[in-house]
Amino acid sequence: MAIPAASQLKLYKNMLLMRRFEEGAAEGYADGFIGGFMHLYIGQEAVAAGAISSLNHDDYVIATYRDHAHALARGTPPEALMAELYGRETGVCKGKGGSMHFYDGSRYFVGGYAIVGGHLPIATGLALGIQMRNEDRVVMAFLGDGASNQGVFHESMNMAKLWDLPVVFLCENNFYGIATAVGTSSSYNEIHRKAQGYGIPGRVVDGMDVRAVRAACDEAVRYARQGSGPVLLEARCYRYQGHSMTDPGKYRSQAEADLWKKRDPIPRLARQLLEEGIATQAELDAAQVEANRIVEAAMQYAERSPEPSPAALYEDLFVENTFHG
Amino acid sequence: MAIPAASQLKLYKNMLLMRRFEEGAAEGYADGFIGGFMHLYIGQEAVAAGAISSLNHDDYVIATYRDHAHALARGTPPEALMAELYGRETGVCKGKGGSMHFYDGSRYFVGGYAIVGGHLPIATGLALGIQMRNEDRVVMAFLGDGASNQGVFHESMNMAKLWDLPVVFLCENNFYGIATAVGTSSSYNEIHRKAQGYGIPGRVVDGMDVRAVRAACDEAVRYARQGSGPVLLEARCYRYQGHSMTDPGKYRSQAEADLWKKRDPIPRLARQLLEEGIATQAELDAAQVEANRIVEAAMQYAERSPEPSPAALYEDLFVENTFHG
Amino acid sequence: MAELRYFEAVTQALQEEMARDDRVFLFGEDVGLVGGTFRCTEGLMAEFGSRRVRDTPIAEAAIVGLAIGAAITGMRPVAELMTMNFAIVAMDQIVNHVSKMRYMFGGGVKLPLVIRAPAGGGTQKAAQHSHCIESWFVNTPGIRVVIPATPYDVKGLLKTSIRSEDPVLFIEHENLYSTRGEVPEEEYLLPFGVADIKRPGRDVTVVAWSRMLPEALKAADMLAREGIEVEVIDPRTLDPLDQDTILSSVARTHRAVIAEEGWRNVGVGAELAARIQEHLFYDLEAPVQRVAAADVPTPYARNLEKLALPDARDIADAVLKITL
Amino acid sequence: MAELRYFEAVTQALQEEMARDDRVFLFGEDVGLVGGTFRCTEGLMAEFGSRRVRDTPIAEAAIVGLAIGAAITGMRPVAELMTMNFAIVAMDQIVNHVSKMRYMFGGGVKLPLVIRAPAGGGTQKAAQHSHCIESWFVNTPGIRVVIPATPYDVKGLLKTSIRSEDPVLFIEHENLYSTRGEVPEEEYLLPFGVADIKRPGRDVTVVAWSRMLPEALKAADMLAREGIEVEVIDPRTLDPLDQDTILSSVARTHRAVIAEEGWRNVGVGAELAARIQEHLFYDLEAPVQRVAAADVPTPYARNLEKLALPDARDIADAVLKITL
Ligand SMILES: Cc1ncc(C[n+]2csc(CCOP(=O)(O)OP(=O)(O)O)c2C)c(N)n1
Ligand SMILES: Cc1ncc(C[n+]2csc(CCOP(=O)(O)OP(=O)(O)O)c2C)c(N)n1
Ligand SMILES: [Mg+2]
Ligand SMILES: [Mg+2]
Repeated sequence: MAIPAASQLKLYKNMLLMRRFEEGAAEGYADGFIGGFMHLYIGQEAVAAGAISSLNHDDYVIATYRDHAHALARGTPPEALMAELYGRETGVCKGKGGSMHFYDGSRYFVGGYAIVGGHLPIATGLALGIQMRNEDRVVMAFLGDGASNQGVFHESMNMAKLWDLPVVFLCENNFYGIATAVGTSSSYNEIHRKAQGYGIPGRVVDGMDVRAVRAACDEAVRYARQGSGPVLLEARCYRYQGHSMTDPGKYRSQAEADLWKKRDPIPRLARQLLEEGIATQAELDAAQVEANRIVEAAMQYAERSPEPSPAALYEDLFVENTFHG
Repeated sequence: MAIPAASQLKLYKNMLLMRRFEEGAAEGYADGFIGGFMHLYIGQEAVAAGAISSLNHDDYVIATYRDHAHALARGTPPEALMAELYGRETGVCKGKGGSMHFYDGSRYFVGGYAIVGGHLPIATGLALGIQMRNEDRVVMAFLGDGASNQGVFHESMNMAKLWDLPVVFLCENNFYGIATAVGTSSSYNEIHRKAQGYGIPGRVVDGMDVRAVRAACDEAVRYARQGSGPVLLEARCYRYQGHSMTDPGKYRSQAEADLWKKRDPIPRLARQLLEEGIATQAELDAAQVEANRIVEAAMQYAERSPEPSPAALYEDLFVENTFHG
Repeated sequence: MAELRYFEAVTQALQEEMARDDRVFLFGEDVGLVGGTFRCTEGLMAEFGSRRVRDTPIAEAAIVGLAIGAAITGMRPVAELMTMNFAIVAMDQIVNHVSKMRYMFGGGVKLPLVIRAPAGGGTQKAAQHSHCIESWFVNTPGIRVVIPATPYDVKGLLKTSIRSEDPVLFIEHENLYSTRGEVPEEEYLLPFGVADIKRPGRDVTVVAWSRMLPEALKAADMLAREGIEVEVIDPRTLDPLDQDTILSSVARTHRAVIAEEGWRNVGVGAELAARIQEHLFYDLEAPVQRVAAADVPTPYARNLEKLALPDARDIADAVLKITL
Repeated sequence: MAELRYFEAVTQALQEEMARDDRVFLFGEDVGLVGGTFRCTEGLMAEFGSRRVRDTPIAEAAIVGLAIGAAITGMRPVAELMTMNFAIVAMDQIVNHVSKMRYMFGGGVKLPLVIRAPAGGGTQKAAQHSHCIESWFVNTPGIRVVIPATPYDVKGLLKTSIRSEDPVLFIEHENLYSTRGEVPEEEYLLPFGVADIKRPGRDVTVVAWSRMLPEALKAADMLAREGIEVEVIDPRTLDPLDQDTILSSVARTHRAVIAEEGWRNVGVGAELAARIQEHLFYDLEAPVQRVAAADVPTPYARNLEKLALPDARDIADAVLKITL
């Protein structure tokens, strides 16, 4: 099933926004507006953009700490995300979450989580809830290659298949968990083949090609949505930056990085769009200008926004505080 | 490789001792000498007897709470085990462990553990220690079908293969985790095929046939010992009693139980030994008399043994108590 | 009033709430087909079907995660951990996820879920199967800790827990399941954060919960014979804690003993002792006493286990120490 | 004396013990190739090879289990948990296995292993990455809890931990790694269970550990200007706890403040307050004060995090409350 032209341009804009957003965030970090842990997604944009474009607006998306792009793909306003990074009251989590804990329930983006693998049982529970409510929804759960070695991944795969829950586990295999190469951490480099032990279909896809990701996810989502059970997808990709802002990333060779950068998903899609006459160079240029403008505005918005009030410290812990003795 | 005649008779005696020991323990429980949780192994004897007979005396064995037979197979004196069940000072753990926590370091039986799956990372660590010390040893780790769904099983399989550690994971698939049938808990009933996701060889064996178990374990142990890495064995078997002393076991049909009892490993081996002229009926009868005598003596020994002294309450917590402030 | 056993009070609360609200559903190891290891879910699968009463694999971390995810979709999950000992396997889900999500997401999510788990030792289940670790969860902000001791309190508090918009860790006790008590025929709910004075008295305040409540009441009987009138308070919920009822009792009696089954070192008793001396420094006639388990893993042998765990005699001794 | 940074003191201790005893080996996430997230294992893989300094998968439960198994075979494993937050994932291995095995096996096994993990917040790492949960492990009998605050203490105590026949949870602090302090050139070991009086004083005793030690010393400086002489005690090991040094200080000063970075509710401070009032009821001139984190998950926003976590100002305020 071909991807409609408008959708393809949207994918392009989406990836541009992701990249520009994170370039902006990196500046904000360098300027001291952003603190704590921040993990950039630059290089992997095709995965979040392609995968989330396969979903309906009310399907659930759940992600790791490397969650900026996923929230953007879901349509969360960049200014509310940037304000969150800046720790402001106007952030998506009122400044309480920060980079690793974006959340936008209104768009069924149910969070970024910082315990490697910890969100996978939650993904399974979302899918169970969907099944029990007889809803026409699926869950898309992102995880890293490193996360596939955590026990809860195994528990989640087992339960998801046992009950044929509508969840797509999308492993973003960027070949490293911090500095640890996938071959150093996983007995089986072919992560999608870990699905075999559960009777789940496992597929691999080029995570540097947004159209390939989209196609693979369309199929996986359809499978899950029709009640056939979970799917494990492995998208092979690469993060250009260090693991987090303090990581120089010396464990990877320049040659390796260069190879991957040649396959950068953004210019790649640009070439395709031009070649196939889906977009003009002017349109693509305008998209870049627009992305720059949006991020610039988001940063200004964030900077202008107030810090949380001190009273916020004790807010949002429980719904029902009246009980407190 | 055929099993020597003497070994076969020994296997027979071993299984008889296991069964009689647990019949005695059941009496001791009914009479109030034994308390807490006690899980009988009756019906599964071929697995522990066959598997452990494949090992050298200094290979490690690690087991679950259903651990009586495994300690007996290792050669731990029945009276010290019975005394442990009775909570006496002369027990293998000085009465502190009870049924679920047998331990006999001198025979490299490194314990019974009561957290389902919790011992599997320890098994992996034993194998890592062996590898680092360049020792000619293997680890045999027993687990249940239910345990194969715990996350630590997955973590252990991954690490064991990653480093090609000398460990045999022996899953005693008795088709139930308490009342939950394996099909209700595991997305893939073929437990040995869970090995696929790690690149580990997985094999299934008839756990009601001690010679088959022995043969499969001989091969698995050889493979692990020669440095080829872990193996996952699934021994299909059946426990005749309830999960623990308080479980009437109503979730299983009489017909199912009868079917399995027809394949009881003890009379089965007896028939084979007689048919093949490896033992005479008189020898087999004498073995039964001997098992009865040993267990009778063990129960008397346990009953006569003193309770731990009150001072023992604070003993055995640390090696170095001198530090205590 | 009907007399019910503690486990039957659990069943009734579950049954009524499932009948009332079809978003409520149960799952856990062996909760369905056989109705629970401690019979708490007996009959519920037959009544509500195997979708709403679901047997799970042995995978406690995932069980808790299931509850979180399902709660987000709008369900009201009640997860059973077969025993509290297995909460330790699921610690990350409980502490890093259940307890933190609402706050770290700026109030964006609510998690109306209940995790039920029976705690406790006393019947020789040995080191790995005898935990009373409520202290860790009271230490962790973001999850309610409910720990009832009587059938009446169990039923009323479990119904409230299921209707609560916030996550609740509902701690039962293995050795209370067969105890009996009066439970009204008509529906009732009990509020969180309201302690119950189980026995009034003027000489000394004993705070006790879960299996220590009957022990404290036994101790009070023993001491009454010696002319000492003990006031026994059960906080019933440790988060929220009804500090006021405890403090106003101690302000009257001037003496306090805290009794818990968990380990003494950094137990909940330490917190209560610390608070009482903070607030009532000038009212206290004697140091606050703590009665708790010996700081060793629970031994199997009957005599050692009895020495390790606190009982009525220990509570009475602690009272005597500060009243004579 | 050389001046070392805290993380360098860790490295030195590890290096010396590995050179001394070839049974000692290290493993954990990213400890090898890149020398640890906090640089604690830098250079060690190059010196000792990739067998003795091993990068592991992200699987904390198994990492702790590896240490147990390897210790049984006669090795002396030092496992690193990248941060203390991930000890929560490995809770079952630490609590149900490491801490209980020796006791439940009647002394049959010994587990000479060390689990190193940096704790703490203070740099906006938010709810899931800011834990100070030593209280749970102090509550759990069977594992030593060592929690040094200075390079000198780190080195001496880590060497002792590695040589200890018993399992040790060695808690470092993320925000102390870059702090500096004098460390002798010659070898030394520091004993467990011996608190250190970091600053003598006669007016009030402040007990503080880990990152609260420098805050307490700062508070003492501030208060000295107001004429209040604070005695600052660092217990350094919380199990075993040197209760005597603390009690004899308070017996002199008659006033005590406990400062910890963890949550207040059922923190280690509660235990210390409870013990002090138990032992020194008649010596105390004022209630024992506790300074601790607000009972909420740690918020990300800089201003809220600062409000949530205790600091020198909070300690000084608590001292003033009971000295004025
Ligand atoms: C349970 C747990 N252990 C360790 C960490 C520290 N940590 C954060 S990210 C990370 C690497 C994860 O790698 P991967 O799953 O491949 O995701 P990626 O960062 O490559 O997107 C580690 C070890 C953590 N956050 N949680
Ligand atoms: C982590 C954990 N969860 C639950 C239990 C309770 N429990 C004890 S045995 C058991 C069933 C285990 O089944 P299986 O692994 O098949 O072993 P089997 O008893 O059949 O030998 C369960 C659920 C436990 N001990 N530990
Ligand atoms: Mg990765
Ligand atoms: Mg089984």
